[in-house]
Amino acid sequence: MLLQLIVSGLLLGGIYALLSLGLSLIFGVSKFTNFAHGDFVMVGMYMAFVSYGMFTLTPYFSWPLVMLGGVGFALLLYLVARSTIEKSGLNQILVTLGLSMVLQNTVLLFFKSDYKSIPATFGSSIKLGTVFISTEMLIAFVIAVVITGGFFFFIKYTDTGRALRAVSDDRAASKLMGLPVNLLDPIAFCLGIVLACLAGALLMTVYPTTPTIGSGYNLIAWVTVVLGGLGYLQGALFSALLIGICETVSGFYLGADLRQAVYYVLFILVLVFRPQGLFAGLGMKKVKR
Amino acid sequence: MRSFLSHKKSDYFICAAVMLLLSLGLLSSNKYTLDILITTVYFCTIASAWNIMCGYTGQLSLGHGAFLGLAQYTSTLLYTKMDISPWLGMLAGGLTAMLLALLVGVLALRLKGPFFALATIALTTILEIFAVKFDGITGGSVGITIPYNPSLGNMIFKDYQPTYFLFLCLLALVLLTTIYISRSRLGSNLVAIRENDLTAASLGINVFRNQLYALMISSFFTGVVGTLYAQYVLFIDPAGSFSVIVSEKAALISIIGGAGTVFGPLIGGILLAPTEIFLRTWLGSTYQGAYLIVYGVVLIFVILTIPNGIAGTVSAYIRKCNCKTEQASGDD
Amino acid sequence: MLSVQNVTKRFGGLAAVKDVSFEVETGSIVGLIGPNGSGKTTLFNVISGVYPLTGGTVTFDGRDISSMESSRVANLGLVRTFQIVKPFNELSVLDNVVAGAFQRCRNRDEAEDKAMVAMKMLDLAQYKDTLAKNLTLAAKKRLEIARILSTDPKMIMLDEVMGGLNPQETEQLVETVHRLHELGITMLIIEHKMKCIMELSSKVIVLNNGQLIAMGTPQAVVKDPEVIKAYLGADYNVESY
Amino acid sequence: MKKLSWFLILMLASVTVLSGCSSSTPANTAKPAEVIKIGVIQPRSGPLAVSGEDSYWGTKIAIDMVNEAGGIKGKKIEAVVADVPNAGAAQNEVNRLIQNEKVKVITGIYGSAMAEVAAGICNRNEVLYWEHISVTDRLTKQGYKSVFRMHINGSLFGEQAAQIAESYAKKIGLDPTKATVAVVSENGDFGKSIAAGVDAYTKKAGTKIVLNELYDSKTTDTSPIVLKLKASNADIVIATSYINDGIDITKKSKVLDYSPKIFLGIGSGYGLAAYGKSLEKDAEGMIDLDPTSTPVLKNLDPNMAKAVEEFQKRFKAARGYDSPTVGYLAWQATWVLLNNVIATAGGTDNLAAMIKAAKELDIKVGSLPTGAGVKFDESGQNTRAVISAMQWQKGKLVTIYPDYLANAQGIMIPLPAWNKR
Repeated sequence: MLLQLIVSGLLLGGIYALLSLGLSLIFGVSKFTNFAHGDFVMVGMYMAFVSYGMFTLTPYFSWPLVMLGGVGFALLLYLVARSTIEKSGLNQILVTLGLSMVLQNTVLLFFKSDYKSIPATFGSSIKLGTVFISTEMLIAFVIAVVITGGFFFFIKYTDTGRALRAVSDDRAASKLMGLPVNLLDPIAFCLGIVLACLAGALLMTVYPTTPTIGSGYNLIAWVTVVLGGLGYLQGALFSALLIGICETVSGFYLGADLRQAVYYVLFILVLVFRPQGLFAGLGMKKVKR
Repeated sequence: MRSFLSHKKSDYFICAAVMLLLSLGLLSSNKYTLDILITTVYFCTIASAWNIMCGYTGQLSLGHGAFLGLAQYTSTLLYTKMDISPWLGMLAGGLTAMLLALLVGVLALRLKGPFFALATIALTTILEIFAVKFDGITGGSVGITIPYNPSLGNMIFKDYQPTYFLFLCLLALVLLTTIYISRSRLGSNLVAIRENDLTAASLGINVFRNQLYALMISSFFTGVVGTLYAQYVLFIDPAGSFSVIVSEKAALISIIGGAGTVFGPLIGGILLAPTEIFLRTWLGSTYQGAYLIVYGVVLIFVILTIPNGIAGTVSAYIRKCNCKTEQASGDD
Repeated sequence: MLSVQNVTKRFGGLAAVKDVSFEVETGSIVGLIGPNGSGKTTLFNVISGVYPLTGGTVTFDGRDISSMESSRVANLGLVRTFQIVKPFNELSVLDNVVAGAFQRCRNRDEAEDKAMVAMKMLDLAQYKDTLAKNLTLAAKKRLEIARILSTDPKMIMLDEVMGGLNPQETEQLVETVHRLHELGITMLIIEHKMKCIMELSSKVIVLNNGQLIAMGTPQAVVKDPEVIKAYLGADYNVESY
Repeated sequence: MKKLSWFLILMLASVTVLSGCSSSTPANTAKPAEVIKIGVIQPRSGPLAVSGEDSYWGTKIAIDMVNEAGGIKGKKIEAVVADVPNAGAAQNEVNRLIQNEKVKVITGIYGSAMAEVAAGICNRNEVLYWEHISVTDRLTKQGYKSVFRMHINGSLFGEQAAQIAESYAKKIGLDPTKATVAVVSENGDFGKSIAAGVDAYTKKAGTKIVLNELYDSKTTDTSPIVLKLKASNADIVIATSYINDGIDITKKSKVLDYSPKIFLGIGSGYGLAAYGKSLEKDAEGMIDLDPTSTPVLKNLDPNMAKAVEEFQKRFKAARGYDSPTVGYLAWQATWVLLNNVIATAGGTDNLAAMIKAAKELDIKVGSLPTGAGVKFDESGQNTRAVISAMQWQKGKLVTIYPDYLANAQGIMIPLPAWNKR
């Protein structure tokens, strides 16, 4: 049973990783606090839904459209929030809270509040020993892993990626070194939001969506980022998996109505007693701020 | 500029004038009008209480719902289970909220910016989950209906005027406290902390302790006004009491009105609370959620263009005028 | 008044201040010089409690303040300015100074009076209602001093208050420091402008690479070969006026 | 500061004027006795808006139909609609409807918090409150005089659900006293009141409950719940869910290869069109307990059948899909309210007459599209509200229980393993 729980949790965590990586990147590079991150996941879900409705494209095929839309929304966020970058973090929170309200309710206006879902493409599962693995979740997980891998490759081995890491490491110094920080900000925003939207598209294969679904994902993303250590991209990855497992295991052993409480308590404890994150100092290379 | 530090006694005059004007509402007996006024004053009060902590020290709390809810549950349970008058329950509610604030403060006040905000959101959610879980005490997600037994001792009234009067008294109390704090050492310290905590500490200001005081005062008033509201609506449930939305609204109102000013939350509340009701009535039934879009856009607009809010901008304008006349006479 | 004994501060493996000891006698003005990165500001931060120290002890006015928080250190009467000015930007000049004055008074009128005294001493009275962010750099530096002055300090530590000022402004500020000294305030001053240090201080301490390399009268110190080597070894940046 | 104070005073004055205006205008426009005003409250924004909107259309279509048939005694019905997404809004809007719009009857609402607040205010102001969806027991247990609920309450719902479970258990040869039952419910008031009802009934019947689990309906991944069900190895599962979690529980059941002998879903989680749409053939054979949303028209009185048919057409035109249960509940409640209560009382002006008309209602079970009848008990609870078992068959919901409502035979009882479906 435990093994089953861990496997289910890992699969879930894989998708969480996508949303938290994006958040972590934006926070690292632009020092921008995005409280509307979950709403971009929601937007991603709706984009996947619309592509299915209009062209019967499942999210496995509509991702280019979702990415394109994600870039659009990233630029919208960037335009709205640009003037608050490098300024008061408080204003960033408030602006994104405002944006979150606008996004949620605009979607509500156009799509109404019904649950939107698309039919499962496979809907079956694979049995490995005593463990069942959902095909949908597995595919989503594999895609998430591939995207995450691609993302890390990009961050590590391309010039833009290196520049992003440098800015994340020390923004002021990077500016002095002549890095085009003003150009890197929108790039980080685009990457981050596109990741969130893709996560949304993948989630769409598994869960239905409503306009208000983003708030939950927003908190999960933040919890993950904080547990992983701010700006530690690998940390975000590990803690996403951890949160996934924590959700299923505590849901089973403690009661399904308490599992959110479990990781929120964990979150507060980590914030207060180990603000550097759970994995800091475990030989992890930091892409820290 | 944020004119939180008021030096003038005129604040008391403005406060009195506002209260007098608001109390004109007591002449009405239309429950809808009174409900709008009550809702307005309720949000003014919550926003003012929120402002004491967040407007002053710049720590964004999105967890005032936790204080509000805890106080509401305290007073309601005392009343429905042990038959203790809400008048005492109100105080008890305020005090439990304050105790929670003490705990939260000790744990979370060293956090800054988004992390304090996140921790407070998480706290609110945890409390909501517990309120649902321990249904033996709290009645669970179904909530608690407060039986309608109008009497002064029960703080339940047939008409809305007495309730409105109580709300007005509370608002006045919070405003006076704010004015008092703004002239006191605490206020000066808090604003210094908001501007730069390192410098503040170097002057001898204990950052942590001052913020803790502010949080406790703020949560006390939040709790008290919450219990009064519970006695007005006669119903509480976890989703409504431990709501992040309430905190967000308090923040929104304060910031649009002018966070860190005495009258900002008041202006914000008077503008936004009735607007929300009217927008919901006009747009709500035809365009779902349209009023929230308006809200969001206004919030973004205010933050980007007049981050000091209405009161902050107006008083900066006044200051500018005064400065001009001064500069005309003086050198430099 | 202030006694620093074997103070060491490490950041990770790097020692920013190594085994530094000195005394500041009551009523004196002591200069603290050294090339950039020699650990002067770190030493200030350690003494004033911004950073916890790694080793050694600091005593002020007979009390051990080694592990005290900066606000308590300030409450004991030891306050400091910052190298990069940190005024409360959105507050008026008066409110800035009142924030300091309030540490010693209970009510606002009293605090304002106290603040006005400090502001007059530093020529800030006419900017009373100006927002701190709108002041010139020179006025901001004076504001920093006025603010700490209004806390009734026994000793103040000034971190490059003359830096970036023109000669005339510098001269005025030196004047002011003299006046403060006459009020009986002990001082520890970091300064790059050698002329000011020579003029003001009775004793000079020289740091290099976090270590104390020379201590003595200003005249003796500038002739010290160790000191000259240190300054020449680094960029020669002792401003000569 | 002086300017600031003027500014404040000006603003205040304008607000006073504004609220004054809003309270005075309706008084001018209200044309007495020409229309009958009815307050309609539903959550049309916020998290409950999905079903709130469906309910709203149910009510609206009923009112439209009555109006087109000439209204009541020649007077048209005017619906005064209010969006009530939370308890605070309920306080505000119900007061507006009563004070400014002068309505004497209010009907609603999906969401128990709002129902409780609304019912309290209506009762205090001597306004008839006609509840058609909310199931919390407490609503009719406060001694309210003018509050009626057409829909079943939570504990009766649970009881009937347990009864249905029992009858199916018998059908497949399980001894009710030996069969094991697992109850999982969303932890909102809906799930909790039903869980309590199931619990009470099974205790009486001697059935053993081996798992009684609550969960948060906002939960994204339900695999721990399904694993718990699997571990409990119960014969019968009664699950109360909203849509997201309902769909996911079914999906995860398939993924984890879990099929109990009998699975009874309760609530929108298993009955909404979205359920069938997103599960497609996996929905086949799943049972939803709710008042039926597939009425058998030939069993109804011909006039009623015609009206229901008309309603179905209009609802589909308005919303784009067949009416879910809440739509029928709202429609029939409003239909009865207008045709049987207000019409009998001769309008809405006399509360006592309306209460009397309501209390005297005696409509037999099976007369309304969901199979309900109407007979209120002392507290104002309809004792003839019934639930039925519906099953997904070939992508559509059909009613399989009770027999007088059934339009199809139950299939796949007991549930076969997933690979044999």
